[in-house]
Amino acid sequence: MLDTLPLTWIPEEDEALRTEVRRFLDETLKDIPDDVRARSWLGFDAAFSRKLADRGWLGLSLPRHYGGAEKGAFARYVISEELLGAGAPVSAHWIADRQSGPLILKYGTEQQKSYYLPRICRAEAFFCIGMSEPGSGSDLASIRTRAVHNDKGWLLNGSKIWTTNAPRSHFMIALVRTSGEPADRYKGLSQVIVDLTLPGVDIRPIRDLSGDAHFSEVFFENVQLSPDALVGEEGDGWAQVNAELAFERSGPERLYSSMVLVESWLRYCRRRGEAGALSSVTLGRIVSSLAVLRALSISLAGQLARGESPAMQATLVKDLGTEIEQAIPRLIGDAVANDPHACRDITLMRTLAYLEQLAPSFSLRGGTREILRGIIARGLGLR
Amino acid sequence: MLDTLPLTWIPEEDEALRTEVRRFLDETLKDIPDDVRARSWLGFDAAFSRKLADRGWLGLSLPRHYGGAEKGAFARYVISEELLGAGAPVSAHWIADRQSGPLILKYGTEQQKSYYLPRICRAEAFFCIGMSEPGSGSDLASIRTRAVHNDKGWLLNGSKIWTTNAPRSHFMIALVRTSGEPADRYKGLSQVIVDLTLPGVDIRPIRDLSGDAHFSEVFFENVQLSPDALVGEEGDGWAQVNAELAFERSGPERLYSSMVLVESWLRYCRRRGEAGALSSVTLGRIVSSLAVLRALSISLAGQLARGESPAMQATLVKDLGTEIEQAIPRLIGDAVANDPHACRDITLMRTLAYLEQLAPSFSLRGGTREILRGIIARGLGLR
Amino acid sequence: MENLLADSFERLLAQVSSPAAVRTVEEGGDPAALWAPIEASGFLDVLVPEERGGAGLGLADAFPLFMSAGRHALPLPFAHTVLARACLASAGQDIPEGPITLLPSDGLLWEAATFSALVPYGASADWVLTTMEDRSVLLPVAAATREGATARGGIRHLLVWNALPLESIISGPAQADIAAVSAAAHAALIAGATDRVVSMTLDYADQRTQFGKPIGKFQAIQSQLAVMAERALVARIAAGMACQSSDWIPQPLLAAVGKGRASEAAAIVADISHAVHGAIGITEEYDLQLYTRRLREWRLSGGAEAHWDHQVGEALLASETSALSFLCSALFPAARDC
Amino acid sequence: MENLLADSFERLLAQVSSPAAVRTVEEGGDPAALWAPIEASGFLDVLVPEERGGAGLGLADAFPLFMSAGRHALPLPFAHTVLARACLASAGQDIPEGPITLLPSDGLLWEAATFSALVPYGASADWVLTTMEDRSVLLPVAAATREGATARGGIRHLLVWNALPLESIISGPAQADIAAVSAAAHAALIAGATDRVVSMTLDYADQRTQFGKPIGKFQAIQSQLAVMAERALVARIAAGMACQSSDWIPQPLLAAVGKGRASEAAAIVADISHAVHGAIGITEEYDLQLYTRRLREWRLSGGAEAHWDHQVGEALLASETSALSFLCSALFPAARDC
Repeated sequence: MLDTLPLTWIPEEDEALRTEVRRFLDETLKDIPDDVRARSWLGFDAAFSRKLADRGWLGLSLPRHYGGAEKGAFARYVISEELLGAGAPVSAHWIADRQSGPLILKYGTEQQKSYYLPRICRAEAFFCIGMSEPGSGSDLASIRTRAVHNDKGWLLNGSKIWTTNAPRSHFMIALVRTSGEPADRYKGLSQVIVDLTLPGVDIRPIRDLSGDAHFSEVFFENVQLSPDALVGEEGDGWAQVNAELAFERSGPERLYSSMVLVESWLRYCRRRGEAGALSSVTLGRIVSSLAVLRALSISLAGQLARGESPAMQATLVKDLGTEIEQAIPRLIGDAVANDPHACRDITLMRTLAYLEQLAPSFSLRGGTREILRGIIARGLGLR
Repeated sequence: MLDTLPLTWIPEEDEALRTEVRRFLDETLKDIPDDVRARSWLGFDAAFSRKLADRGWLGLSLPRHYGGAEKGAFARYVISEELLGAGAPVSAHWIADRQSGPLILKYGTEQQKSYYLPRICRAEAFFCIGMSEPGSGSDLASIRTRAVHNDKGWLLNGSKIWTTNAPRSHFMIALVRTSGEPADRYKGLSQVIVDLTLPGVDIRPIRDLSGDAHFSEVFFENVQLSPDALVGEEGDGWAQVNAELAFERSGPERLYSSMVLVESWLRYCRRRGEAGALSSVTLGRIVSSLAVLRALSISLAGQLARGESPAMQATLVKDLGTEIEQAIPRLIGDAVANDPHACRDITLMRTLAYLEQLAPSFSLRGGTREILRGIIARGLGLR
Repeated sequence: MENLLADSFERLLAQVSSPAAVRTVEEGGDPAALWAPIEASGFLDVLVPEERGGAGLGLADAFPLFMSAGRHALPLPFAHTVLARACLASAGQDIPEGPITLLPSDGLLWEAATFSALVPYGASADWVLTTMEDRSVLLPVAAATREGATARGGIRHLLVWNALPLESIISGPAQADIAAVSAAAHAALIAGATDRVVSMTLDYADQRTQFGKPIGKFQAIQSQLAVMAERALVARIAAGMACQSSDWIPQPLLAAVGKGRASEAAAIVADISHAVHGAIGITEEYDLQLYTRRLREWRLSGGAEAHWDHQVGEALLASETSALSFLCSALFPAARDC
Repeated sequence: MENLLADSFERLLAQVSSPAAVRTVEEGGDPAALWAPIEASGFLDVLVPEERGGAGLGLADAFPLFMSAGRHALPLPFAHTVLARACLASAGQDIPEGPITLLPSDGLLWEAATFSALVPYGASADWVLTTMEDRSVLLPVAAATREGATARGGIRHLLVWNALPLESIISGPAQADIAAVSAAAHAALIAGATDRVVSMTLDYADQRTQFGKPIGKFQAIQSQLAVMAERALVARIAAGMACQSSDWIPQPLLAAVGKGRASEAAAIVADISHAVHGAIGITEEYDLQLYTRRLREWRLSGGAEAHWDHQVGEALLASETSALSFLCSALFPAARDC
């Protein structure tokens, strides 16, 4: 198990992107306070996404004739790190760029590719993902939303919940039942692209505890999809989704959710001059943990780029990543409160409070920790 | 659930015992180094136990006519705290004093009481407990050792493992099957007193990783027990054992397993003069945690003394106690190694290393953590 | 009698500090409607001596009331006001109307010609009781500018006074270590909120079905729920120790133990409750977040676990007793009749 | 080529550093029998330049060998000797026979007219390589009194020299920060031992039956095993980063990350392995304790997690870069060809 994750280096030409991206972000984001930046990949800014597209930083790995840059996986890795580390508002294009684009490239028809991919690269097509349903939670096999084949294509009925960015996205890629019954579990599930402007689609935002409305519940009532709404093979939806999950579980998204807070607190410590032993230890623990996970994540990115499927290792990294992402607000809170009346940095305090509140959600994306540990146990040969 | 644990105070007359016991221990143990004291309730010293008996400190709660002092539960609590805190070698009499004596008083016949109890009070009868069997582990219902009723009493065959102090004890109270089959689970189990000098008893010590041989495997081959070997009712063994467990799980034994190390390290920090923030925080965390658990443990002792059965709360306290007992060597190790080359206190280092090695065993006594958490979950109404 | 008192206050808060009322105040609504019935109830004077018109009870009697305030996520400084009024009464001073919050002396920073402080309940208090140079001082919040120092719904604010109104200075000596008093109050609030969060989470685990059975039947969830219940128990007892005093002033070391352990429990209980609840728990409309948000805020208020553990550790190092002896004397409340 | 090398050393240790051989040395037996085949194998000179008769490899190549030493709980300072020989060779000095251990300069205390040090492998080393006033110094263990500084079976000893033999002073400048060198070695040893402990524990969980099924089927045990595997992975990668150098000297900050994270993992992996094993795991005759005991000792040797995390935190505070930039440059090894 452990032998399969060699240290991997980001190629120099991709690494070289970093300076340029950093300069762009320093300039573009300079007026955004940390407590807003802390939203990062929940932050929606279509204009910002278009600026990235203008610079050729979306759809990097897609072929040139679809508008991409035909770069390797590490170019996107570098850009993602810089975007997330800076807390850039990336959520408009994030799913399209990271998941939907590659999915369509891999499984889509030529028609789907030439329609969607250029739009994704130009930040004109934003995507959301429809997985969970009311009552399904982690148990995706219990999906009840159904697309029935008819003479005009597919007739969609049902609903999805916890969909990020639905009201501001153009398309949803939904995992739905195209055959069989919930009792058939994972058999009979397929992925379909839903144009969210179609009649019968009703989107109701869900406010989260921080007051934002990133989530939605999306209802489908006799939504008529065209025949080419289906992505990939009918009935292969579960396998396709799982192939995506390995990417989702090990990318830089799984390390940097609390990074804006780390930076904010680091600047505060430097301004104070004398951080104290507890703060130094805490800071060292956080960045050491992140350094190791980053090395793991880069190694996995290399394996994925070579077409390997390190699903178990990706799951280990995701579980470890969630642990440190969730621990960071707790640890920094304890360190800041160690000198309970010293801090007058309202922005730091707000960033801290926001991430304390939001941190529980970090273990919702990509599977709860129980689900992940079950996968790991299987990977270890235990069931 | 939480309303049932009021703060409870140890009565003044019992608290008053503390000074006397402490003076006795200061004098008696003064030449024993910390790394030996760290064994505490694994430390065997029959002469020491007899000294305690001479002072009337064994069988404190037993009736006077059996040699006891007829004191309340808190007298024993105070003495136990002082013995464990000082790392006194109490294991010779410990089980007889804490478990076997009260058990015989509660369930025994008059004949059993007048035979065993005075001997326990005089430190002349040491007891061990036979529970686990090879292969049974936490699953006590799978017990196979069997006592068959015959015309001379009970014929015992089978074996017990992980028995503490068997070679140096006079008697074992064993949980054995007197009727039914392992498939009957807890039905048909009984407690019997086994005179360990009887023919057919074979004791093989098991060395532990620290080199001590506290554990044994005990084999019974056609051991003929007298009719009055049975304690309590035939078939009630499981219920009787569980009543004992509430005591075992919440006593001071569940807080102070690492206490000698805390004291040793505290003295080291004082000698060094400047402990450093990390050490102060660690020390405060340890004693704060212990202070709260001690309050809980005293509250439970009060409830048990009043005849209540706070089994679930006792389990919560045991699980919390194990957590801090096991955390202490880890925390102190990190704190001592923070200044990695400063410590020349060999005794402290040996005490630390001994407890690091032994700490895993703290969650073996009284049920593994998984077993305990299952009990807690049931207590919370979850199964 | 304490039970009658506690039950009666619990009933009052169940009625007035409803989730809807809490949300109103959190969103900037006028807290007066919520404060009025509390002020009218007379509970604010439980610790004020009888000769000054109060109930003359001790902190231990007020503990269950403070827990109720936590259990209902009351966004107003009830516990703080009760303690402030006791403090003012014992200094022989007049007691103003309105909610009063507490601030330790080192909480007020003089910098760039202004006084500033991060104040718990800064969002809803009318007054801040603090000490300056050994004098009790009551600062009017109305004279300060205020700015939220937490995320949405937080009640800790940064208050900045450009000048301190001289008439606010109380001419009496400081009565107690406000840091310890405030720590005891926060510990009790945390104990109350963890109690609520635990029961919400147990209910949810029983009702929510996944993979064909209630999630509370899964061993991994049960293990987490057990840890949560353990920590809630620790918070409860630790807070009870902090508030174990026959007058209104807690024993400072016990307040340190209480706030340290309750703070640690607050984070653990909040984290587990959300892990068990999943996505529903972080929605605005579900009530869990009202209590977990407060838990996190109270954890940090006036110092979290490292701060208070440090105090306890330093006290033990400075003492000349063994750790066991320290446990048995310094870290256990004096007998109940004291 | 590294794999050939590593496989060959792994086979050698599997043969000579058997549990029985480890026990013999731990119980005070002569380590010479165990050392001889290792010395004869030539592996001690993998980092010595070719012109001095060594293999001229880099630390990254030696990393799997160090892991093997950990995996087999080798009670002799193999990794330390390899590094010490590289150090002596690079200073142009003679290399003595026998096992050499490493001691950072601040490890040697001058007090009451003696030099003393807590020395890893003090039980089995012939020499201690340290630095004094910027000079490399090789101290003969035979000239010291020694006393075990751990519990039974421990190999860290307190060595006390009443006088230092002058002939031991090497006339060359110090070659590297021995604290960092030693930290990298210990991190690799921990990675090797955690690897062994994880596989023993997984095997046990598969074989041991309770309540009618293998304990590895229980969700609570699976969760623990997952955490154990995660931490072992962290130790492995962290140690690999610490040893990622083309010469024999690790990058100090990466050595700090490696030792800090490996130390944290050591305690967690050891604790979980014992929790899963239950009583059998703490018996003398079961081999698990050979590895977990070493894990605990290596964790503390030269500083555990707090010590090294502190170094990393201070370095970041002292730098002028963002945390992300620090992660991408200072906390990642230079490209493989460096």
